[in-house]
Amino acid sequence: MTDTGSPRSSALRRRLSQINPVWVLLVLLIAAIIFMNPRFVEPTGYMNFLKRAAPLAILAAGQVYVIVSGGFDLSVGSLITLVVVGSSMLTNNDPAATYWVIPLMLTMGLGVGAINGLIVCFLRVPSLIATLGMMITLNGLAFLWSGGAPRGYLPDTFRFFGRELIRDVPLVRFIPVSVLVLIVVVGVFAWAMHRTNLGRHIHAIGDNPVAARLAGVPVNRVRITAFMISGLSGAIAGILLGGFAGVSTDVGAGYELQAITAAVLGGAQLLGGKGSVPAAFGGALALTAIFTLLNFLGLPQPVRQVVQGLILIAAVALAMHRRKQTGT
Amino acid sequence: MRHIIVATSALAISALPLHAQNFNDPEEFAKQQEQLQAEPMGPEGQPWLQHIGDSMVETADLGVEAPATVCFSNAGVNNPWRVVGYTNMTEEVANHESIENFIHVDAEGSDDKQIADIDDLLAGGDCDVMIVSPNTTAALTPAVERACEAMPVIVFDRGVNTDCPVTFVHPVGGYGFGIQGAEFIVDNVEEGSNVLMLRILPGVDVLETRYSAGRRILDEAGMNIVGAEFTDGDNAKTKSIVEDYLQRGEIDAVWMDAGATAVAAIEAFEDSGYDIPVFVGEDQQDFLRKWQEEDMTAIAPTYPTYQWRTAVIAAARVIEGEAVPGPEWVLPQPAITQDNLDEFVNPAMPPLHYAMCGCEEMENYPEAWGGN
Amino acid sequence: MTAPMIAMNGITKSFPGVRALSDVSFDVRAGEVQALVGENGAGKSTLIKILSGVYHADAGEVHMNGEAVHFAHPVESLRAGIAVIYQEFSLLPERSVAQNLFLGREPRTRLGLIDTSRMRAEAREVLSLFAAAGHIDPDSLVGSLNVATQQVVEIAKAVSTGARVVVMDEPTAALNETECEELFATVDTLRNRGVAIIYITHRMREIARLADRVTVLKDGEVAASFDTLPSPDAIVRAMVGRDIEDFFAPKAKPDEIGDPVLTVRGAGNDVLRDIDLDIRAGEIVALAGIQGAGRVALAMALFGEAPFATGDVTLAGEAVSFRSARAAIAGGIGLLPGDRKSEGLVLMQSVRDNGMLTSRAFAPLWTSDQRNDNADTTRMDALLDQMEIRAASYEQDIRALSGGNQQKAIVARWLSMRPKLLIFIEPTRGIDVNSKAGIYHLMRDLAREGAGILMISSDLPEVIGVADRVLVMQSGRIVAEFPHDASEQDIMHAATAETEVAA
Amino acid sequence: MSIASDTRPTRKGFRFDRWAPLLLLGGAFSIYVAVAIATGQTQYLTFDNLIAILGRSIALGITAIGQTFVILVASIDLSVASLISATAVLASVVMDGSPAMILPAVLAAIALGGIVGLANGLVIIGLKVNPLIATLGMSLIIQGCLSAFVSNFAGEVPSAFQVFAYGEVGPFPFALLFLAALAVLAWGVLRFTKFGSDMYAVGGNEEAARFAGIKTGRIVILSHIICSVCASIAGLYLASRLRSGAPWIGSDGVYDLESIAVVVIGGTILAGGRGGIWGTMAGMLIFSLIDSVFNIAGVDSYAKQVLRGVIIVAAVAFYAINSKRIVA
Repeated sequence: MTDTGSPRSSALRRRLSQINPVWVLLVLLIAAIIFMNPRFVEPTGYMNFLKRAAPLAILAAGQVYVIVSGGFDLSVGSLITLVVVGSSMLTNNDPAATYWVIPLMLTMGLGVGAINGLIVCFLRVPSLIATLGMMITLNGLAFLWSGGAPRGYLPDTFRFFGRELIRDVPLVRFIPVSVLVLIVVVGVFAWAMHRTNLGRHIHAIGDNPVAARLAGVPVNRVRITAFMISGLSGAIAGILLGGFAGVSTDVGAGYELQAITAAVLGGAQLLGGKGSVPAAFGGALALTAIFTLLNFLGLPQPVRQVVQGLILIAAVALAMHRRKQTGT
Repeated sequence: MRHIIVATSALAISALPLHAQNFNDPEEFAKQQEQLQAEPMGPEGQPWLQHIGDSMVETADLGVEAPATVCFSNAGVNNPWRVVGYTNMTEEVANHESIENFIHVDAEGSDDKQIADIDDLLAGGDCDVMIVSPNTTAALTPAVERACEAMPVIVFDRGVNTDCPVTFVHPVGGYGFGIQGAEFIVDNVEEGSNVLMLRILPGVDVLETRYSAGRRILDEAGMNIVGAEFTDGDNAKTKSIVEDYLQRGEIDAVWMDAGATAVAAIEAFEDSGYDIPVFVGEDQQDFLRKWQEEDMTAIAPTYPTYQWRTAVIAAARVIEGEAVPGPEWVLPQPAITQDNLDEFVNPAMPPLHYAMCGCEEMENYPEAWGGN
Repeated sequence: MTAPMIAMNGITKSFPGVRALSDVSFDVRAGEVQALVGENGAGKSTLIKILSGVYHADAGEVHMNGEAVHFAHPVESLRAGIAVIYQEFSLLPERSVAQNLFLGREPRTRLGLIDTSRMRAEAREVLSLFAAAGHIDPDSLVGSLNVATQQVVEIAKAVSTGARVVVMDEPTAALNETECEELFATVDTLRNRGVAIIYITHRMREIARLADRVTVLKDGEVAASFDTLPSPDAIVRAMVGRDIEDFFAPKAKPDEIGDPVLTVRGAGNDVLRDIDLDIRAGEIVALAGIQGAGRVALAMALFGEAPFATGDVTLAGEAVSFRSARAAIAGGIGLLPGDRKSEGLVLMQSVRDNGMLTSRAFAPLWTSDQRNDNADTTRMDALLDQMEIRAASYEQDIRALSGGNQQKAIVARWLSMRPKLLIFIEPTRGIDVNSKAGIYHLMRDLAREGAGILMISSDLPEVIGVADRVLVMQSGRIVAEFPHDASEQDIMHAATAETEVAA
Repeated sequence: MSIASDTRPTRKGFRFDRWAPLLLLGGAFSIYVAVAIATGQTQYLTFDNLIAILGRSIALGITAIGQTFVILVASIDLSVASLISATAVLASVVMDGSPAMILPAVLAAIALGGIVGLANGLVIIGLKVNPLIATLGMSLIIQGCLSAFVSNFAGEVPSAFQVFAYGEVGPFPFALLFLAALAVLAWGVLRFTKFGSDMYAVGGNEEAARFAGIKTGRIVILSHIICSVCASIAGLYLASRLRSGAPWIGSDGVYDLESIAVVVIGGTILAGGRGGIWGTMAGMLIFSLIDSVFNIAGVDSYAKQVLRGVIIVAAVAFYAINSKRIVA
């Protein structure tokens, strides 16, 4: 091979270089999983995978909003805990309660996001610290509310979204409800991020907040909205996780960093200005695929941590390298 | 692809433990096996007052006078087991007029903080007796030693590496827990059956001993152990792990080193369309209810929360100058079986309530424990 | 004749896809000011970066005092005595003047620790060389000084390194007329001390005032080199290949000027006092004045960023009181900020997104970004075409564009809003000569379409060339008004004269 | 020139942010005294008790000193908690009860800190990876490697080494004096050395620092090495205090997030270039006082968490609320 490729091959190369590497990574990981476990191609295999990835993917899609707007949201993990614990307190195994508890929890997610946004916008506390404080506070609130351990069961109506399947679907045999939720949420979030004025403004305020303000962008409203969307994603993820796995006290812990990791794997730029919801979704699937693969390989937890750390650093280093090469 | 596998396996091999601690002590195993069978001394039906073995410690000469201040350095109330236990404790305190003041400091799961807490209590707490529930055995030993120099100390749950406390309150122990569950599996499935072992975390002594005892019995009985996985006590992860195993083959029995995620594991069978196999859980209400509803073949070994009551009782006896079982107060460690399941299931109690609490007769039951 | 202090011979430098410099030769002698002029992109910055060791030439040599030198890093050139003063200040606002002056080369005690007392004394000594800096306290934080004083500190920093060559890259960009005079005096001081000065500028007046020799770069080559001071026309011809005649757009004809768009009566706040102001449809009004006279404060007050506390403002016949930029925009005011990169552009977004930013800001958040009441993508693309913005695609990130094209995209942003009043702050700062003319004509076109335009500029020829009317501010007040044919002297006088203190 | 201009000039105006940490500390101390008096527990106001409070957070203080260095250069270090665990385990395994091995163990621990800091710095500078991601990845790698080898307390610290944590000099614990000495040393480095001055320059304006001939990459790397070495000293202290090292002691103490919170409460800004050691020490004391107030007042541990979250946000808002800077 020589360096002087034909024009067609160089055009192809350029198009290839525009593909977000997260998709390449995801395809490789899925191929490896199928190689290790051929039954992954059956609906039970990949639907279980998607079901498992759903909460993280939704969180990552919400986190992208905050990251592109220039901040971080560390409070979503604790928010999940609060949603699960709070729902169990409020429903207490009463199936009818679901119909007001779920809207209430979604509202609570929006409310927590709004408070995060207000603290950042008006008290001028950097979001890293503001949402760290919120993380500690929400965790404490979850314990305070429940007295240390959740005091109710989650009724099956509540758990429907995280646990049930829709059977007899052509082609795929069955679809978990959570996968439907995932598709709808990611779809709506992607639309709002990449096809609406809101999405453009989130990019703008993460890119240059002063210029955005002087151009008339309602910076505070947009920033608060970004945090509210992240809070909403936390509440939805909490409802799915509570549905999938039932009540426990430490559900949600660590999800905030995984969500940031997934968004970064998808190429979101920390400190704002660039990022994509579909790519964050890809990042979340890739992260889940890594965990699944390591699980199939039977590797102990410590090795998983090491691999996760290495991939995280490598992904960002690669992104920086590409950015430098393309000169942008 | 092959490179990746080779590289990762190399990583895995290089990750073999450097220092395997001795959590497989045949002597201790035998001792606990014996204690499980032993007839406890003390009032029947009140296991928190009973003790295995008859050695006693006199406390009249410790110089504490009623009424007195009891200080409690708590490792934390960061899981439902400790929440139930701590409720037992505060309710028990109300039963003792000799305890005038009860000061509680919470280390929130940090060794460093617990050491600082004990130092704070020694410096300014005006304590007469101290109860310590150590976060870890080794780390808290020096702090407890210093406390011993100042006042009588009672330790419970995890121990310390010193015999200076008046007594160390604990149930039979981890080997006992492991034995009860594994023997139940051996009795209920055929030789060579597939057993999945689910564990919470590596390295925690009480959990490691449960596993080593369980493993020993299952191995000796010729069971096929398909895997031993860590779940981090995370429901979602537990469910995922069990689902993955079910994709690969059948499972005849599940052994768990703690019951917190038992219901999630059961749901994995349900949701994947399998029958629920023989199960080892723990005495949490959600598991007991599921067991009753689904008519499962199951057992719930316990690590009873009533030991939190016993610690207060021991402190009160020290104040009153009565003898206490010591230097170790070994409490009985009953398991919940099909025979007595109905006694312990109580739909009024919260899902994560530990049924073996010995608290049913207490004054504020069930409200104080979150029941209704 | 002694060897030049710096001689650069046959310098060639290429970047991927671009030849930035080809065979450029250039020299400067001790005790002279060599002006380096050229449009943006002509290669001035690249040449300086090669001199200071930021870049390495592909071919050619640099001689210093007759000896060949190779600087691998800016530090090496600094050690050799070449100090570069960049447009963006390289001062640390949170550190003291002394700490800034000796940044990276602090005097040490025998123990290797920083000798703070010596540092303070030496700082005072260096500052006393400059008439404008005698009063600066070496312990005060740089962030608490005004921009002009910071500029002096910046130059003092270069001098204190014992530099024998000082490169100044558009040093007057942020300065007003009086401050410029102070700077020129400072440059004279340097020249008299035998320092070789390379002075990069766009402004003919500065060349006339300061330069001993002039070198003009165009498209990476030396277009002309003058050993004596040439006429401004000669320089412009060398730079752009055409005459200065059609540089400015024609002034408004009387019938083009309509009713008042903006009326301000007795307005004031912390900074501004007794502001009376009228701007009519179709006219361009320039605000002149020295730095700190309140010109930007007036713009920000009109734009709602730092609102008036007292007085009445009428916009197109309606009484208004804007408390935020957003409210002002909604009311029909637009503003092009003075610092494009930090206040105007969202650099990582596309050219089209930058153009549509404001129209989208006034559409509902949850509606499509493709069209709104004020703009849609097709019309925006047409507008960008019409303004002759040079970009590979309007999807391209705007940061890759030249300053002039970036500025046009911001103008497009406001065009789609059809503002009644448009405020331009330093509209041509850092923009090359060709693009400047384009911006001036755009401003005139806007006025003809019925907008009132307020321009703030520190470039007096620009003020006189563009404005139909000139207002002069001093100490937060408007102190004088001139018709379009005012002279630079009149304006300078009004801007700096002592005013009577109001009783 | 008048005489007045020759005398030492006074700084014009009251620099609020310089005094804010002291104000906060004073506030925290007043609350402590008020609570002790209000609850009638004046025994908590003795000298012994104040010393006990000062000694509460030695490990946090040592870590926070290191964290101050990296935050001043506009970086951040999330790997300190894992590193603390790793060095504590390493030291206690190397010593294994033998006094002769103290020196090698201490050197090994500090060397490990140095290597980790160097690696962090190289990844951040060389690969241009965002420091948050780089050190988060590093944290996962360290924790993974560590848990692969040990899962419980490992090794033993000889009693001679326990002097570090338990020894006393007159009425003062040795560790407290050590912390004070370390703080003075750090202050001296920041105030009187070229390195310290360069750090402020790099954090304040990286480009200006580079053009002033400062090797900015080297400064950032060196700051990371200092941070990691401080963390390894904190690990040694904990090994001495706990008599052994375990792989969870760092993460249980939440030293990563708490050290950042302490630094920020102490008035060092996350954007870099402003702040100092004494603010950090004030921040550490504020944390200790808050803990003690909670203990004296018998605040329920869940409410404690809620309050702690609120206090972190409120303290940072105390500085930030008047700033004009837009944060995200």
